[in-house]
Amino acid sequence: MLAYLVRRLIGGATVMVLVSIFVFGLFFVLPADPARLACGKSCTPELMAEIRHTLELDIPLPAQYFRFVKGIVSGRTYLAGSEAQLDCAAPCLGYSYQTDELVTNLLKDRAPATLSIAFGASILWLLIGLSSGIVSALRRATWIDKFSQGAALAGASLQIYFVGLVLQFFLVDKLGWLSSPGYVSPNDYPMEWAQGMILPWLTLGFLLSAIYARLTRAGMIEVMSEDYIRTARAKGLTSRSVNFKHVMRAAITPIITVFGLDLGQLLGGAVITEYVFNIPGLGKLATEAVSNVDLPVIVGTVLVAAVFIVMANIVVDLVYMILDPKVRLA
Amino acid sequence: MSLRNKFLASVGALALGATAMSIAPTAQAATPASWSGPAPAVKGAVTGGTLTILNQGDFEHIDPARNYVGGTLDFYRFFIRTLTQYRTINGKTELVPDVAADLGTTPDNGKTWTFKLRPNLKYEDGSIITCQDLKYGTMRSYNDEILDGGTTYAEDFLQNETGFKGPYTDPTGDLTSITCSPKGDAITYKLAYAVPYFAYVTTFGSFSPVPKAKDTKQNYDLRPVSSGPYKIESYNRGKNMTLIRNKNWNPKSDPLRWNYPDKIVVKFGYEQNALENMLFSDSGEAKRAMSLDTQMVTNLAEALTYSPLFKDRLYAFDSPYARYLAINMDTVKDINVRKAIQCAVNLETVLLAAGGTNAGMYANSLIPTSLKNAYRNFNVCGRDVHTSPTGQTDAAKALLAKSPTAKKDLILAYRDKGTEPARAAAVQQALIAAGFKVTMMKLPRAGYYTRIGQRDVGVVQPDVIQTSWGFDWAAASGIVPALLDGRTMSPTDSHSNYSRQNEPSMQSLFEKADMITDPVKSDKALGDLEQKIVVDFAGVVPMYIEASTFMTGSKLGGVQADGGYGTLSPLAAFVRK
Amino acid sequence: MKLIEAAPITGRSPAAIAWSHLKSDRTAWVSSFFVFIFLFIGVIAPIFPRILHTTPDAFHPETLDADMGAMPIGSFGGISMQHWFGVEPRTGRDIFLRFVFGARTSLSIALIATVIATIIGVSIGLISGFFGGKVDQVLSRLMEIILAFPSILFALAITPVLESVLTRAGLPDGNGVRIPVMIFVISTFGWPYIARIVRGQVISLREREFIEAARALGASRWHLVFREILPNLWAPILVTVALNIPTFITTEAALTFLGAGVIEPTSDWGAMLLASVPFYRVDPMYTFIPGFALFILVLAFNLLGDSVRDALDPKSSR
Amino acid sequence: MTAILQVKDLKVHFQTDDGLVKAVDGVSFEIEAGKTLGIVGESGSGKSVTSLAIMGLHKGSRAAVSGEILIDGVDVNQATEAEVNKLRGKSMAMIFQDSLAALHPFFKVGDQIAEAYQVHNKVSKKAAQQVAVEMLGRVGIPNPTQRMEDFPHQFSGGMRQRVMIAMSLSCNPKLLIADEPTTALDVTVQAQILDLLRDLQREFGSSILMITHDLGVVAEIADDVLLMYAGKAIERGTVRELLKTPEHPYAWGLLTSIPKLTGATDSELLAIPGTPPSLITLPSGCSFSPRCSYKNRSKVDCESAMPELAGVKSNSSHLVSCHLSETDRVAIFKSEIAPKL
Repeated sequence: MLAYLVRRLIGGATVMVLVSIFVFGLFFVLPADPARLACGKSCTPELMAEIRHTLELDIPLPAQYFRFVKGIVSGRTYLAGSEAQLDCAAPCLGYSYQTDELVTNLLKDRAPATLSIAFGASILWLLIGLSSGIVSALRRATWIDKFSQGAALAGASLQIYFVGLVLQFFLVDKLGWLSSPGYVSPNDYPMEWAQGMILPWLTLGFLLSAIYARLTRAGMIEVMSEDYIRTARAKGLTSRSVNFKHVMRAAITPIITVFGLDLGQLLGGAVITEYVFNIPGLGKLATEAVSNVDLPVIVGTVLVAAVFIVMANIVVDLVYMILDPKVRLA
Repeated sequence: MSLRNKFLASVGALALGATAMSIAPTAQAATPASWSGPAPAVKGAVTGGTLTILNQGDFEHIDPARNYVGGTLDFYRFFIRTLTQYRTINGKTELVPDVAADLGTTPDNGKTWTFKLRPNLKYEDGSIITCQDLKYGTMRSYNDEILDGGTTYAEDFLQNETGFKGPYTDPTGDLTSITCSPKGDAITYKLAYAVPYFAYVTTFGSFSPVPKAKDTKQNYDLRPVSSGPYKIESYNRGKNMTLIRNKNWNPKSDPLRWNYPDKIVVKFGYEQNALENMLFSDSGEAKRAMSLDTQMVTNLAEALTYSPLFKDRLYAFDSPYARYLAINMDTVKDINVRKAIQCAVNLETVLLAAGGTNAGMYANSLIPTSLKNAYRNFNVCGRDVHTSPTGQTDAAKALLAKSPTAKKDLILAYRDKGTEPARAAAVQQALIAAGFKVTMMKLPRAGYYTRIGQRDVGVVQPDVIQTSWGFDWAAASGIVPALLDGRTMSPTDSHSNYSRQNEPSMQSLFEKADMITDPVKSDKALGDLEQKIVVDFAGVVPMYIEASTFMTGSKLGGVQADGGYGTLSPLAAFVRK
Repeated sequence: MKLIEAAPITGRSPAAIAWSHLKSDRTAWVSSFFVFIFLFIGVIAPIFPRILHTTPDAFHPETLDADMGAMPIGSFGGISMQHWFGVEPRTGRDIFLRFVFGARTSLSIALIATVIATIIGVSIGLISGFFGGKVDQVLSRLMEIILAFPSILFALAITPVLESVLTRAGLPDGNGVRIPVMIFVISTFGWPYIARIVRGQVISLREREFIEAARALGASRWHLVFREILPNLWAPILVTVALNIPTFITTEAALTFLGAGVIEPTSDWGAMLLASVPFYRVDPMYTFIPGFALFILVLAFNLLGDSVRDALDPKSSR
Repeated sequence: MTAILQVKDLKVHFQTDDGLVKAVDGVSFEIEAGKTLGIVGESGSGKSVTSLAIMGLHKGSRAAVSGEILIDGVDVNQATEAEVNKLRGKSMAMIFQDSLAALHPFFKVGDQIAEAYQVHNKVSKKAAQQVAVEMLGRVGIPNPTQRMEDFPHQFSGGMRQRVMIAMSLSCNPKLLIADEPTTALDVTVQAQILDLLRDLQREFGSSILMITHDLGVVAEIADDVLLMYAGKAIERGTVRELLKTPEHPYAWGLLTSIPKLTGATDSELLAIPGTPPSLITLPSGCSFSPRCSYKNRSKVDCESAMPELAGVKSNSSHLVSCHLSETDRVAIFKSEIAPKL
């Protein structure tokens, strides 16, 4: 078990290294040379050289990558010794070209919004998805099954940037049931925070629950046809305990797996959700960074997102081991 | 967000720097009574209450040496005084002395400037504002690497034989070109070359007093010492800022500031849409709120549809932005082709794409009509664009027919921001209609102005460039030389002369213009020059002068459009009971 | 000791069974009808300008109210005989035409990407599944990495990069570059999903008797892979592809929506949605039309995909 | 002698896309206390379907079950799911063929057995666990207390089947239905399991319904045998009768196909020509006739009708359904079959 964990962690680490190399590569094939951008109009060769030096673009590529990684591990110092010396504590992802802020600070600032979305939405979509999936699996081919399957299919086919606007149009603008979406710190204004989050939660929750409803239904129906379920019935168990103990126990595992991965994806930044509802999360940060060609921030956000995904994968595998004795004891 | 894009900013300055203007205006004579405080009371104003300002992001900088953002330049006058400053009363904006007592005198036609200073002005702590503080305020702005941002005017214009690098890098050094009179009641600036409009330049933060003892370098940005009617009580970066009254500010010493609210609270971190909707729905704290950086965009159509409801809280006014197309004269050499482009462009569709008549007014010139002396109402492509803005397709085709061999496929560069793609599409359609082939060059926001200015070999240069310019001061000298003078260009960069205009005949006129002493005459000369470049050489296609539409809470009064910065100013604001 | 094995109930080929399933499946008919409709209008798009005497890119200032924020004149976003779906705010471009040509853009990008992703996915899946060992390890790790990328985000980031590379390589600016880039990005992040499934199938097939037999007969590896195994994979591949097309369509829309897509004035559903955002309150129709169309198309593809899957593998839940 | 289980004219039909499948078509039999009935037939003959019908496990499926299944005076076929649940495990328990598939992979075997006991006995989990340990011990699983904690996949096939048995016997059912309990196991283990079953049957005094296609198993354990073909019972009698003096040509085929002294082999697979008929399109008349090598000897046209299941001679216990006259059958058996036995 431990050995396995270690092996997975190493695997994840290697993936991260490769991802980082790849992303880091962006710096150098980029359309706009960052130095030229920073240099601006009054650019003279001297100034250019100076900026290249400041941004540490004047050293060989591998060395740059090494410093970049070292910065993440143990922090780094720009312009050491000079009046303008900048210390960047670990994990250092450099400074934003756009705002001169530490990328790590930007990420810290934006993370709460994304977390808020993920937090509420994930609870919502699990609840809706599982329950409707279970119901339609048990009430197979009844109208309720047909309905929830229809809803699920619709949900799976709808786009957040469409649903989001439609819901906002009706629930916020026309009916005024919800307040317009947005993010404020839950510590400062818990009420406004919740109000601002409801719409994103609903939208994301509804759309993602669709997948879970389908997954749950399919999973349960498949398990129901298993021999060991027949055995359980042969024991004389009530259909209740057959369904909720024996069937669920076997059907839940893959769902948890998918849930973990989705959550991992989401934590890296709900790009479109944040874009549609103007929520200053990691995804928004990334889109802004892209439109500003703000490389350190792009790299930072992509790396963070990747970390979340890789971590999610590892966690999921571990959970799977705990849930499935076959894997655990293999 | 910024008065102009930051890159442009420095350009504007450098451009002017490059334009050596030799002779300066005769000094202003008497000091008008209006220059002494207090500022005339605002009609119906009431004292007290809290003014709330809701912004999308935090101020980039409030350190006077670093701030170069329109809204902030306007706002920070609540606690920052500069040598000279703009005053707006009932829509009329004029330059007035602020810390200074006059608009400066020059014995040598603009190379040396001496300003009398107002006696015993005080900082928030009661200490006196000295001439040395003014000098120090300028000196510290030389430490760009630490105090980044801000204008570079001081460095561009002031002499600096000793190669002074700023007080932080060489503490012993001195900026010899600034001297204080023995009594400390006047300050003198020695310039590298004549700058007739220097009194406009001194409205910027690098000409504001900073007490050396209180200078906290980078951290001064968090807590500048106040010389204005309010002082900073608290400032949490990215979250909020609270201003309270500054007891040591004397209204009688100040011709342009008011202090009606007891308290001013600024909150940051609102999203465009959310903020717009709050102001629009006039709900909660938004009732007593305004924003320095959020125009009505999403709700514009709705606001207009029900305009009666909003009449006393909807503010529409001309911004200092001129939206225009620069035709790259390096790549589009044939005059007929350039004229054809000028004729083809359909200002109607362009303005519609920008949001219709509320987004601005058709322009035949880069100079806004408000600059009476400089503005010329000439025809473009033989028609008055104000009355017939539509494209002159046939005229364009005729012109193209004249030079059949010339290149007819153009690269149109535009920025991926706001209505710019739609406007570019409008231009593209018009050009296609006239028989051009147009490739769209969509460029990211960041570095747009660098990219479109690049002349380096091997760089694909756009033929038609969609851009804009907002003047730093209300004079043709703040527009024409920066945008059209060939001398501003470097081999690798056009700076803001995106047309790459370098016609010998025009350049000789620029040199003549440099000789002109009187600002009025200079305005006229530059106006004529611009007309020639537009009409005879078709270097640019002026499209429209942009209008801004802001909204405030229903309980705010005294809010006004500020001609100095082209933003909605809270300076005279008061809170209705 | 065994007795005689039971014979199959009927001797029809799986394909025949699947087809009979599909034919009897009403959903399949309806959904494929809709899919067809969209493809059809995409194909015949060019005739509409002739009918309506205007182009999707032509501005119609006369349809806008210049003094009202340049919103369409008339109700429902200016729907009229001339403009069946109304006109765009601020440009007056005909929404029906942009919608029709948008279908063309979105679908062709998505479909081309699907083809490429499928080819890559299937071949890599086959190779890594069949050869196993080092090859498999390397390829699986590669997939793992690609799947570890926050795809949308990374797609956004990499678009300008590729764009510049291609432009330097001499492709024309604008959509000449944008569209290849989108296709590349979408298929790059699409193929691993296909590859993984194929790989799994191959591994299970690899040890089957008939493969053993072929191996025993000394068939070459390539023969085994492409002659023996591939033909047995068409069902899962078909299902995967069927279910991938809608994903690709939405990805394309999302990328364009986020600004990494096709450039003005080319019509595209994602671009329409993006452009409509500022006006969704004042002119809801503008948002609704492309959004709803996208919904229907994706729904149709999903339904079709489900039907195909159900038809091909009867075990799947009905 | 009282019958534990009475099955009268049991029909189990499935509606499929290809038509109506008559998996079981009018089968009747009963089992007496402590006795073992073996139902023999090849796959698809309907024997497993019969067993599931008895357990009432077709409820809620697409199967249409008709006829009477009386156990403890309850007609399983008429009873509600709840009522049947009372019988399942307590009055009748079942052992399935593939024990790996039949045991829940995610639950410890101990818990699975304890659960089975707890369903019908109001006892604490602990007590149930205790019973489970005992049962595991009874079925001969070494150090049961530890094994309780193990999961099905950690057992060998034989051991797993013992677990199944332990589970099914935990409530001491009157009837134990064993559906091919030994098929998945290798020969030596088969013997052990059968011995175990016999011992336990003696100990618990329960009746066994042994479903198998393996005459060897029947010989080992059954008292009576029911031979099924294409969903119908075609011969019935005591083990002795069926193995020594079989009457039905199909039975002859089966018996002659059993190799002497040699172990299992597939070489004899074609001992009976042809393949079982499709259950949808049954041949007219005797469903075995297409494969019957003796139908030309029959005076009646075998395609005419399905022969009745009728008593052989005076003996009422031995029944067969064949058109051949008794004399013909005797003759054929003497001359052609007996030598091969």
